[in-house]
Amino acid sequence: GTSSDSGSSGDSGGVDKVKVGVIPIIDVAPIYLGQQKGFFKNRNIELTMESGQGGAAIVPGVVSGQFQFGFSNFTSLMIAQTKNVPIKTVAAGVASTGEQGKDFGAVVVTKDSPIKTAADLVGKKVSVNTLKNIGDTVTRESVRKAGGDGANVNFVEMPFPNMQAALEKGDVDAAWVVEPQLSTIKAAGGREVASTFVDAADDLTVAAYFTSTKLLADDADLVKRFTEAVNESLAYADANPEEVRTVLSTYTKIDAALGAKLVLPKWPTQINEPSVQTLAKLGEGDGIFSGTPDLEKLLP
Amino acid sequence: MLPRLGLVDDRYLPPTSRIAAALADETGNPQFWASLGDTLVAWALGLAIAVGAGVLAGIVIGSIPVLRNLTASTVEFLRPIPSVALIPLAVLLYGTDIGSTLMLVCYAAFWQVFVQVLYGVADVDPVAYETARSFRFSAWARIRHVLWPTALPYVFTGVRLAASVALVLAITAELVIGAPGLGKEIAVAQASEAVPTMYALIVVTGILGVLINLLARTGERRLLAWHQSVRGEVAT
Amino acid sequence: MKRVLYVVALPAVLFGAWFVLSDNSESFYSPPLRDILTAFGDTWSADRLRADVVPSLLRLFAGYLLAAVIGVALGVAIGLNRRLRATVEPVLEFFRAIPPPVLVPVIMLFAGIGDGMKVIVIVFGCIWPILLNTVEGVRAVDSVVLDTARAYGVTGPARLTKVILPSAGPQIAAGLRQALSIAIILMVISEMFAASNGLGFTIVQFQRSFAIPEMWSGIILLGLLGFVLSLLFRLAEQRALRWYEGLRAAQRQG
Amino acid sequence: MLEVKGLRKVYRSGSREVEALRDLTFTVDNGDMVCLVGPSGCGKTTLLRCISGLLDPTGGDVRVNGKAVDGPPPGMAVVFQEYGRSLFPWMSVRDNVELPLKQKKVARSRRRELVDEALDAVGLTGTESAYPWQLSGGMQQRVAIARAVAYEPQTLLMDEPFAAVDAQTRADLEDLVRSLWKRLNVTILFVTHDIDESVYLGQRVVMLSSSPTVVQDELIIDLPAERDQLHTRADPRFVELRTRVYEQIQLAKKAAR
Amino acid sequence: MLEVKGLRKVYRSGSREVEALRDLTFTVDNGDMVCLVGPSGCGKTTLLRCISGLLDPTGGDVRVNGKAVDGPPPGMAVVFQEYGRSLFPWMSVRDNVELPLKQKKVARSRRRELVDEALDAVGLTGTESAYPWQLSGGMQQRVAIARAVAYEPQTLLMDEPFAAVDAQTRADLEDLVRSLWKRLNVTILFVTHDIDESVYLGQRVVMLSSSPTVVQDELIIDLPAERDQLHTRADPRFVELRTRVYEQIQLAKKAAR
Ligand SMILES: Nc1ncnc2c1ncn2[C@@H]1O[C@H](COP(=O)(O)OP(=O)(O)OP(=O)(O)O)[C@@H](O)[C@H]1O
Ligand SMILES: Nc1ncnc2c1ncn2[C@@H]1O[C@H](COP(=O)(O)OP(=O)(O)OP(=O)(O)O)[C@@H](O)[C@H]1O
Ligand SMILES: [Mg+2]
Ligand SMILES: [Mg+2]
Repeated sequence: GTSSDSGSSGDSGGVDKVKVGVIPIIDVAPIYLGQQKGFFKNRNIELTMESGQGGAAIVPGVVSGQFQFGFSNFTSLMIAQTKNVPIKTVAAGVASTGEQGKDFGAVVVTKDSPIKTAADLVGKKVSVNTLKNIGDTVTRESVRKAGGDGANVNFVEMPFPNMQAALEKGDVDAAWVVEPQLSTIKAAGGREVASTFVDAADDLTVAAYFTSTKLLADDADLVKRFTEAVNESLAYADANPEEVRTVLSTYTKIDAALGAKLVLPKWPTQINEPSVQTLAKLGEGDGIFSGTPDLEKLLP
Repeated sequence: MLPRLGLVDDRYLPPTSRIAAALADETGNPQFWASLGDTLVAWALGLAIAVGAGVLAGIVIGSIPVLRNLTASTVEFLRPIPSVALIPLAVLLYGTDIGSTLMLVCYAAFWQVFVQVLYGVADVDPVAYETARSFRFSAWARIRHVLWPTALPYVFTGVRLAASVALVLAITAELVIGAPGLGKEIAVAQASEAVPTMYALIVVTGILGVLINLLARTGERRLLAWHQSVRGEVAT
Repeated sequence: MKRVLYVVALPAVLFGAWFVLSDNSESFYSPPLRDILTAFGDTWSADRLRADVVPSLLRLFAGYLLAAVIGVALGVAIGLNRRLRATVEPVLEFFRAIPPPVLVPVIMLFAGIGDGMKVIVIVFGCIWPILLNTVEGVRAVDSVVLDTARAYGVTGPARLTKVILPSAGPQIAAGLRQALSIAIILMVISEMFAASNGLGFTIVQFQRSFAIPEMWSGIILLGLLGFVLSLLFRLAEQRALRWYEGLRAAQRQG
Repeated sequence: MLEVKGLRKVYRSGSREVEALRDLTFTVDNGDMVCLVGPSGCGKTTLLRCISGLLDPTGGDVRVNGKAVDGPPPGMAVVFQEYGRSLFPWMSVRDNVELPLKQKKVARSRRRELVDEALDAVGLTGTESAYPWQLSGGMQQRVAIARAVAYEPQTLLMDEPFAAVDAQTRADLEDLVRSLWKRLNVTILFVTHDIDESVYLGQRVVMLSSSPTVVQDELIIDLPAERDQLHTRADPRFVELRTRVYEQIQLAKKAAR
Repeated sequence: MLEVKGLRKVYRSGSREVEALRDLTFTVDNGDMVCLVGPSGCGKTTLLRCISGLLDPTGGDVRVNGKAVDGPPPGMAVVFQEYGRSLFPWMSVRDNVELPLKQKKVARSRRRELVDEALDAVGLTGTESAYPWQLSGGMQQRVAIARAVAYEPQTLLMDEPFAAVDAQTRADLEDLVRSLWKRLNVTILFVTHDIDESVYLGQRVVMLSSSPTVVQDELIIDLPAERDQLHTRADPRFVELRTRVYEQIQLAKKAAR
């Protein structure tokens, strides 16, 4: 086998079995949609999705060859890269909409909170899903852009689903959330104070699909076919938001009413390199990386 | 006991009726049954392995003082290492299939049984043990007829502890790693803001626990009719 | 001397084997022990210990002690009363089967995100072995012993402290001991949520940032912590159960 | 006054059913010393446990000073046949003897005195700090006796209390019980399987039949109140009485066969 | 042949140190029946446990048929003083008696026979399926005896085996032991605190002093081999011998005081 004992290759009838580690959230809707539409089958790829909680769980799977591909946000990928984890991105994952107030991730506060702008977050408690990751970086940048001291924000870690309660109980002053929680909170009267992905960089590419350098060396053709299929899926998803909303119900438990209101992200097929560079610089400035991420090595 | 959950009602802690409705919904969902099956398989398999290994190791190590002394420090070192901290290792070895869940379940449940058996073996009545020795029981017979019955109540406690720890770990592993099973469903529900569904699934795990305990208690009443703790309840 | 040898012999061998076997390890996730040990020295400076290990330990102790008190008290009540046992047991089993990580969000609703929440998580997880063992231990008190106590009017608190608890002591100790390591595990789990310091938090942070040798060093530290705590526990146990150890040892040593 | 009326006890467990006591009626006046003899397994221990309120009878009545027994009556001490298991292994000999006194709220200094006296009386001075399981069988039994003696009970139930001690100690203990009885005017019900002992000790001997158990016979021991090991046992009346008891027990056993 | 030479046993636990046996020397020939008497706590149980290889002596030698004992020798059965705890509570009476036979690999049918015989001999027919804790004290003790009897040992050690049974049963059991001894030519070492019993049963009585323990005296019982409860006990020689033993024990106790 080229990459692992349990998975890929084994050209049984020319079809490659491929496992992809994903986080079961909106961001990966295109790949599910693409699977439905047969974009992968067309390229002789039999796709199985395996879910994992965040990059920390998916990266090891990809490196060890349990998954052939994975999905992770760029900050996590860059952290891994600075530790010389042998991975490389193969396709764009998801990107910010680029529109203030209409993005899929934001910092929110309660209706009657004294916090009006991002600058007011200075010295306050803000919840993020993972400390020292993309959440704090982009929030700090929003604060800086609004004229505050970005270094002086206190982050607390908690799972997204808990943020609304914590916010309303006053455990935290603000919450950095993504969809579907963002819509839920807003519907309950929450107020958005910063569209963090938009503030961080123009058309920020938030996440990407990646693989191990080993697979890339061993089976470049498979990687190429996978990239093509993903790109086709991304394009299709971007063009057909209604189908995206439908496919959500197949792998998440988001109910139809909520699904219809969600702000969908953008799914460009190109990784926006300058935006990733900006993200890298921001992360470095905030001391998230132990070195400078080598984007040459990470990006395709 | 379900109404108790409904006492504090909020959007985050929905009333029982909505949880029940979500539960009913889930029972109509084949995906749910598949997940339940996956979880139960991982649980049963992991538990069986852990109990087997725990009892064996407990009796061997517990009845041989030298071994007991030699391993004590290592056991204490390994025991508190959270199974959760082993997740990377598990993923590395088994990816996200049932294998990783199984490994974590075994690891966590093993200690529960093992420690109980150690204490059980230490509890053998010296007079009973000497009786067996004086009749020149073979080592095996001493274990079979004296050590084992004495340790049995402890084993039962161990198994009951292990059964729920195994369930807890099966679900946690699925939750964190994303291996197929109830835990994964909970994670998905959680991430999807499907709060009643999440609670419905949690309730299912609770009910599983109750059933498992019932099973253990029945077995105990059967096998421990002679024991002080059961004796008192059977006799006048 | 011999005892020290017993304590260190096997760990020394195992660590030695690990060191040798892992020396040429290329695997990203299982680096050579040499690197891990280097990382251990670099990582766990006095400052780090104060900032991360001390708060963890405080939460651990608080949770463990609370669990011990509640577990033994409840266990005695349940063990002594058959009817109570019949009614309460299913409820307890229900909660026992719910994984603490799933419960964390629920607990957060009541207890917020501070230390209180973490202590509750620890209590919730490690109370079970104590409770179960206490129940079983209390149920198994020798009938002649109970009769004697009754006949001599040893009732009320004295019955509890002088008869029931000592008699169930060995089994309660088994439960307390198991709970100790579970408490450590839950300390880590609780620090995975809404924490900003602590040993568990640090380890998870290392894991997420792919600082693998550091993560392993954290796991080793956890092991060491568990070992030291269990040593302390053993000392306490030996004091409290002197009669029992003597009883069993005296007739076994020959 | 101790009244046992129509006492019946059936042990039930699963399918096994044992009628340990069928119909027992007798009384013991306050300050009496009554010995109870009967074949092994006839229900003596069961009877004692019913009287001490540790076991609920299946039928019939037990009254102590006119009050129906439904739990251990105050001022009653019991020496159990299973002496080994009735001592608390987690307490030293001293603590074992002292605990009931503490429960009775006896002052510390008096407690000390009582414990020391009792241990001395049973010949166990010097073992105060040992644990019960460090003692020989006979010594354990004497600890159990010392515990009852130190308690200064109004009613004392003893279930084969001298089974594990040697002949000489046994004689000493018999005299101890008699002197205690006289000094404190205790009501004593004494189970034994030693016929000589029952005659030597008692004012009256109650003989039980073998299972299903009833009172086979009662015998007043009309020996002088002042007894001593040498002369009393040599007394022809003593020999006569013991033969009577012996015959009755023979009869009881025969009936059963 | 059973040889005990210079046997010494000191119990140490923490700061407490008890010299249970100081210096014991005696032998029991094959096929002999020797009774052991001595004051309570003098070390009889300790001695038996050393002989049966369950306890390592502090000094001296125990040999069975010329072989130093370092574990229970084959063909030896022990009846423990703590009969209650020596029965396995998780097994029925039948299983308790049968298990050692299984261990000895006795065939099933023969096992059945032996168990039934033994239980019948101790008067326990009908309780086969009961658990030990459902029996009276005396019945439990008889189960322990039945277990040893059914085992058909070459050497039999008995530690106050009749302490908990009534006089009549005791007499029956005494005769049972004697007939067993004669029939199977067993070597028996019999601990008792009943002086009459020791004289009635033994070919020889070994008297131990009280602690620190040595052999105080040995006495050959020159009564006819055919003994029965009525005549033997009435024999003037019997009375003479029992008085001898009694005096020696008195002496032993006095020396200790
Ligand atoms: N817990 C029990 N369950 C069932 N049967 C019992 C129980 N306890 C005693 N018995 C039965 O009751 C009968 C009387 O027992 P008990 O212990 O009262 O006899 P005893 O007169 O004290 O005999 P001994 O002199 O041998 O001690 C026996 O046949 C015994 O088997
Ligand atoms: N495990 C032990 N630890 C310490 N001392 C012990 C232990 N077992 C026995 N002894 C002591 O050894 C001495 C002899 O005890 P042993 O049981 O051999 O006496 P015994 O002759 O059998 O007495 P009895 O007739 O009362 O049964 C006693 O003083 C006792 O206190
Ligand atoms: Mg009795
Ligand atoms: Mg003895």
